[in-house]
Amino acid sequence: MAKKNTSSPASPAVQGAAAGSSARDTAVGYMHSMLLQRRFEEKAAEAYAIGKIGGFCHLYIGQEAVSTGTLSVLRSDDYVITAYRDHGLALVRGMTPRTVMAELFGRAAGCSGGKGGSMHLFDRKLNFLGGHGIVGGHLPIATGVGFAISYRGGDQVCVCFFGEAAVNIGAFHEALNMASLWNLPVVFIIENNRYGMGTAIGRSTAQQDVVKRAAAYAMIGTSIDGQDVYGVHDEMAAAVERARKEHRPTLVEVRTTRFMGHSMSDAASGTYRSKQELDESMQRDPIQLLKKKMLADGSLTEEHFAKLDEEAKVAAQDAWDFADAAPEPAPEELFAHVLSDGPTADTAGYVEAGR
Amino acid sequence: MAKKNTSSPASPAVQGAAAGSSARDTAVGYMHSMLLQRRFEEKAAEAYAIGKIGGFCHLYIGQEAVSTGTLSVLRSDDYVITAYRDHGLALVRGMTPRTVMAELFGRAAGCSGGKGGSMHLFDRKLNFLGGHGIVGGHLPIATGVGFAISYRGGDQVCVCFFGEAAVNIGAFHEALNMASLWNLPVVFIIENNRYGMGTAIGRSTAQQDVVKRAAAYAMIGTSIDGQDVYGVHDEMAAAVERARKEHRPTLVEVRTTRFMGHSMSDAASGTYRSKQELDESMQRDPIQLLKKKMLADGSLTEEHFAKLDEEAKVAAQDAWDFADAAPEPAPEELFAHVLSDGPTADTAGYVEAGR
Amino acid sequence: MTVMTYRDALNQALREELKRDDSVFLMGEEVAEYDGAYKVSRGLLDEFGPKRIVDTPITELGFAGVGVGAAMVGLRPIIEFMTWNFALLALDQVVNAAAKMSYMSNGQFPMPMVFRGPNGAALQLGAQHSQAWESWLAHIPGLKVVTPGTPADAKGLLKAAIRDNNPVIVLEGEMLYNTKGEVDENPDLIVPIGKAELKREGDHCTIVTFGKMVLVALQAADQLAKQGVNVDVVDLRTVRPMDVDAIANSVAKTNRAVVVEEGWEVCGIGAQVVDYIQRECFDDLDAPVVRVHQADVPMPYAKNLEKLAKPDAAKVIAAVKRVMYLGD
Amino acid sequence: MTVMTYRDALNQALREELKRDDSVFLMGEEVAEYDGAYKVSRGLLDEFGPKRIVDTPITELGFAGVGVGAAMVGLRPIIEFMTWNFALLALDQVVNAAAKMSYMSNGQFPMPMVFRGPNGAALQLGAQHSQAWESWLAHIPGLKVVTPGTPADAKGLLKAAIRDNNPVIVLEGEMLYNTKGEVDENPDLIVPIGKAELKREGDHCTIVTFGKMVLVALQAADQLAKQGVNVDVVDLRTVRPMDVDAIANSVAKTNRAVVVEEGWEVCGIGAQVVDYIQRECFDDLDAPVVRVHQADVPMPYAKNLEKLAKPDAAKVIAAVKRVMYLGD
Ligand SMILES: Cc1ncc(C[n+]2csc(CCOP(=O)(O)OP(=O)(O)O)c2C)c(N)n1
Ligand SMILES: Cc1ncc(C[n+]2csc(CCOP(=O)(O)OP(=O)(O)O)c2C)c(N)n1
Ligand SMILES: [Mg+2]
Ligand SMILES: [Mg+2]
Repeated sequence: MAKKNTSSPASPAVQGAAAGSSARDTAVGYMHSMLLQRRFEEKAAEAYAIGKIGGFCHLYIGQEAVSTGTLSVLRSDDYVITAYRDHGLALVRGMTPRTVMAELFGRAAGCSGGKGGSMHLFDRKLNFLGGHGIVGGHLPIATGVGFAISYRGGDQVCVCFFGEAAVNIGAFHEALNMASLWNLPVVFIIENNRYGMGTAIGRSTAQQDVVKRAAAYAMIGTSIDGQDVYGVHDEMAAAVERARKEHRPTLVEVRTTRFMGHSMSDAASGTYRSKQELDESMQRDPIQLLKKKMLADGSLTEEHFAKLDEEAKVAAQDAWDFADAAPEPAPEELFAHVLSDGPTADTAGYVEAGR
Repeated sequence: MAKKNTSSPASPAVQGAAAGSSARDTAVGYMHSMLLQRRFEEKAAEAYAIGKIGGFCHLYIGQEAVSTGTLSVLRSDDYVITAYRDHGLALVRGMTPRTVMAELFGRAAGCSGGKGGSMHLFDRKLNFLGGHGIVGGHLPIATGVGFAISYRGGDQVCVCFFGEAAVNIGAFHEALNMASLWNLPVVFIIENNRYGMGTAIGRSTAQQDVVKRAAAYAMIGTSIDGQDVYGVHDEMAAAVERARKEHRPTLVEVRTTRFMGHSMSDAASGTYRSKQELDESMQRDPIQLLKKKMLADGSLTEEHFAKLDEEAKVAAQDAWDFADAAPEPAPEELFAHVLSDGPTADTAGYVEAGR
Repeated sequence: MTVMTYRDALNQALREELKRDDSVFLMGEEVAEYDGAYKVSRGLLDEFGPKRIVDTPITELGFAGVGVGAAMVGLRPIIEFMTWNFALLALDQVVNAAAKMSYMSNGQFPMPMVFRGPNGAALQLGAQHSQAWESWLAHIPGLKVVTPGTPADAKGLLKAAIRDNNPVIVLEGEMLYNTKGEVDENPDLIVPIGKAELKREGDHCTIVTFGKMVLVALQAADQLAKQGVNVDVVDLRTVRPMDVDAIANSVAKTNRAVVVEEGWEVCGIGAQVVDYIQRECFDDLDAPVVRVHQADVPMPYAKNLEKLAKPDAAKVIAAVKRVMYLGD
Repeated sequence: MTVMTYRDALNQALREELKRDDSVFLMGEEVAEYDGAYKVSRGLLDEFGPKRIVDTPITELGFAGVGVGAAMVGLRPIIEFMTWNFALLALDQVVNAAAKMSYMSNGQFPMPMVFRGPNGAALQLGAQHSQAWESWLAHIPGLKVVTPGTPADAKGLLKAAIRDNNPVIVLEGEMLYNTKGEVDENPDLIVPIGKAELKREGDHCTIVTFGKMVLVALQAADQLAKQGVNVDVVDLRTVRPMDVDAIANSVAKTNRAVVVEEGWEVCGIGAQVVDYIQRECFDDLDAPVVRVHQADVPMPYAKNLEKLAKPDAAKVIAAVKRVMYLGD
């Protein structure tokens, strides 16, 4: 368990937002953070297309203000947990683009040694608790992290991200009831991008008013615009404070849009959502919204933006180059870490090829 | 599937309540129904104490107005499903005391051939769908029955009973969301006796206001006194009507008390609830409340009550005598009905004793 | 006979049975408007409408239970799990409700229903998305479990499953959906549940397998044949109830057996096959049976590790050589 | 050494480990104020308080996940399932989270936790309350699974489980809680996970068993001894990882084996034991291994049918005679 450490910035990617920094630095930090996610994932998409990344790959593009706005509020000893759409959160929390990309490439230098993959990014030192693939499965885990904080009398907070389609599954219900009943410091964040794969929220969810859903657990529920990084920051600051000081969980709905398909295997629009709907949503690109605001208030110039963007692209390319050159896991890794006390997996029954 | 049949009474036990009967007949019918449950279960407790009934045995004593009041509203082609605390509901729905007692005794003449036991009473002809042992497990099944009704365009209703402690489990959440989303004719009935085994509701459930819980599924929620059979009848009539005509589910909380322990293996009071609390609750015995009302309005005399009570006792004793004399299932029954198309269970690997 | 993909064969089976019997319906995540996550239900919404092709919320336990309830009152649900990985959440309904309802109601409530979807690993989907559940499901009395390995078996077994009056588990393979084979278009044909098929004949050794591993075993058999080793490939097709006679007949002939499965070793299907073999063919066996299965680890993501973890033709060949006491 | 019940042995193990390490806590339904549904946690609330002995709502999936989360950040949860029947609802957390977290995080998040509770049938609890899950759990890499059959093993294995840095499944027996035996009160003693124990020695046949069936096997052994048949009773104690050497050593001596388990046949623990035996002792075996297990049916309620369904000493004796080619 990481030691309490309030002085170090929450994450390199959002360091501009650390307490005491100027409003301009904060804004630049946000921009940097969102651009890094965007350019990193564009590279990941490219790598996926040519087969350098395999399996499922769920991009976060369009939702970057949620990760940036939320994690900028956290201390380094707080905990972050999310579902499979986890690249953005991992980067904002402070994983290097290299270690994330290496994981996507399935290399030993990846944050999970190449064994986790896109959906299972982990970093113990950053209290980044994954990357989970079963819809709703990590919500009780978040409640458990809250339980442990409370058990130890700590004042950390666990923030838990999931999609709007996860609210219908039993684990959501069980996790929220316990978190409220036991007064645990957890912030449950619905990233409502209105679709769970191809299913629009109205076709899966009888009650869409988040306040009423939260009330079923005697919990406070709020709903905010997820494209405005400042709005996200402010509301999350309140929810995190409520968790840290009052030990009360909150259910926060963040209204956002994924600009891509559900994963790399489906189109962004066409079948289940119209191109028009998507185009309209993309008018509210969180990066463009922040850029406009910063240009207007003079905290950014086009040149500075171009420079930041270029930096992000360079970091993404560097991550690719690193990952591409990194070695695959050694074959013995197959049986390592099944159990924590050594290679006690049953290898006796394993028939190797060619012997 | 039973054919639609609105003319036959819902159940012999509550036939007095059939449409068109006089107010007095209705009241007498209720009394008969509740007394039968009470005396039957007292006998069952006796049989359990001397080992004629095995396993778990969860008595319904104290909650009889819920079954009587609710099922008196139903048509014979409606469906009833419940948890393990199912004796009362089975009797009110029209199973004979003999067939229920024989099931508790584990005899072939039991409603489930002796294979189900106390927790698994079934009667296809009465559309009595069990008797289920996993808390919350039958709620999605009720939603499925509602789905089938709607699929066929029928106007039946499925009523589903469960305890207040079941509201915290995932299956509750999933079942109610789908029932509301798809406009299914299901009435979800929380029999709130305030305890799930030894756990008082306040120690398990963050939100106790049923209206707020129902709102999480955009469903109507109501809360009623479960000791007053008339009140139960009237509210259930409304909920059943809403399901039948408007195809909308309802979540109804019925506030009641179990006068006994959770099952035959624990005391009624002492550890998790005080004797005083129980004694107070028992002041509101549904049978006594009805009796008082009937005596007051002249629809019952003490003599008539004594006669009804005696009838119930006789029926319970007759059930015992029948069950006690009934044969056990034949040994071949062991492998019967594992599959519906004959004894295709794998018997090859079965080592018989002494061969 | 027409050549079609495994996916289309399943689609055809669904379409024919939906047409034949209007108490049949298909329910699951993304089965309707999205045409199925793996497009198995493509076009069915258009043909049969939203009453019979039903999209659900992400609530595996819940909609499995909806299927049980609908089956209790006489419908014939086909419950699709987007993948069997997620069905783990629903197993209480499969095991405690579907598999036991007939027995505990003394036959009053048979369960004419199907639970289906892709099972086992695809490519690089990682630990939580690469599970083969056949041995868990085969463990449960009250279920039947079929594991088609070819398009013809996919069609015939799915049709048989839908017509069966019991809960039938259909384990498909994501990696099989695009594979092709001859399929009989006669809508009355089914493949009987519980019957294995000898997919290839040879005297030297028996390979017992099922599901996705049928193609792997046939590949291995081809390569072995080139080396002069001829094997029987017994495709179980159904893992519960298992066609023990088919296994025993082959082993009585070859005196040697290899069992190949996709899943994990401990208490796998292969263990049960070994038990049947030693029980039925004790005196026939010239060598211990060797099993090929996934390495005893959660599935790793990295391509190279995943390949090491999965059974493949090379491992099957090595196993056959081992039971035949041949060098490489 | 003190004579105590299996229940008290478990209680003592919990008490000692709670005292030794304050990152250990116990969570489950009715574990605190009610002293445990089967009184295994009696008195612990009074001694350790509500922070460490925690009653939960009825949410098996949820509180299993709470345990996983707490273990991820360094606590050592003991999750009690009131019975393993209900744990079926929680298996996604056990399998997809607890068992895989270490592997998919490349060792960053070990899972020092215990899932425990009574497993298998008691008396006349019917189909939904009488399940033995050992073979399902043993199937899963990333778990350890222990199945104590005596008070001493109950204490020693539970202590070992709590100290282990991996998710350990402890399968207890409701029917065992009142059984008595000698237990060492030394709080430093543990029974190592993965080691079988020869509970009785004999040359004629090996009985391999575990958990509740240990007593049944010993009973059978007693009766057989009176008839001049002397058997080894190998108590596996841990079914994953399994002590294959202990099995093989015994079978090498006796040349015959019977495997006795409480659960169902198909892909049961016995199947895996048979596989190990034929693999390790192929040339030693004088007869096919015979398995004794629950009849292949959901558990019936009726007393007479339940008795027929369950393995018992008479069936074990019949099986031993069968492998020895003896008449009755
Ligand atoms: C229990 C479970 N069921 C189904 C899936 C397949 N699945 C993966 S993501 C997804 C949609 C989830 O949508 P949402 O929660 O809104 O998150 P988003 O993808 O929009 O971020 C589905 C159905 C799964 N992973 N787990
Ligand atoms: C999933 C599950 N967990 C635990 C149990 C054990 N159990 C049986 S009844 C019960 C309490 C249920 O209380 P409630 O729902 O209020 O119903 P009541 O018994 O009061 O009628 C518990 C914990 C179970 N049967 N199923
Ligand atoms: Mg979404
Ligand atoms: Mg209750």
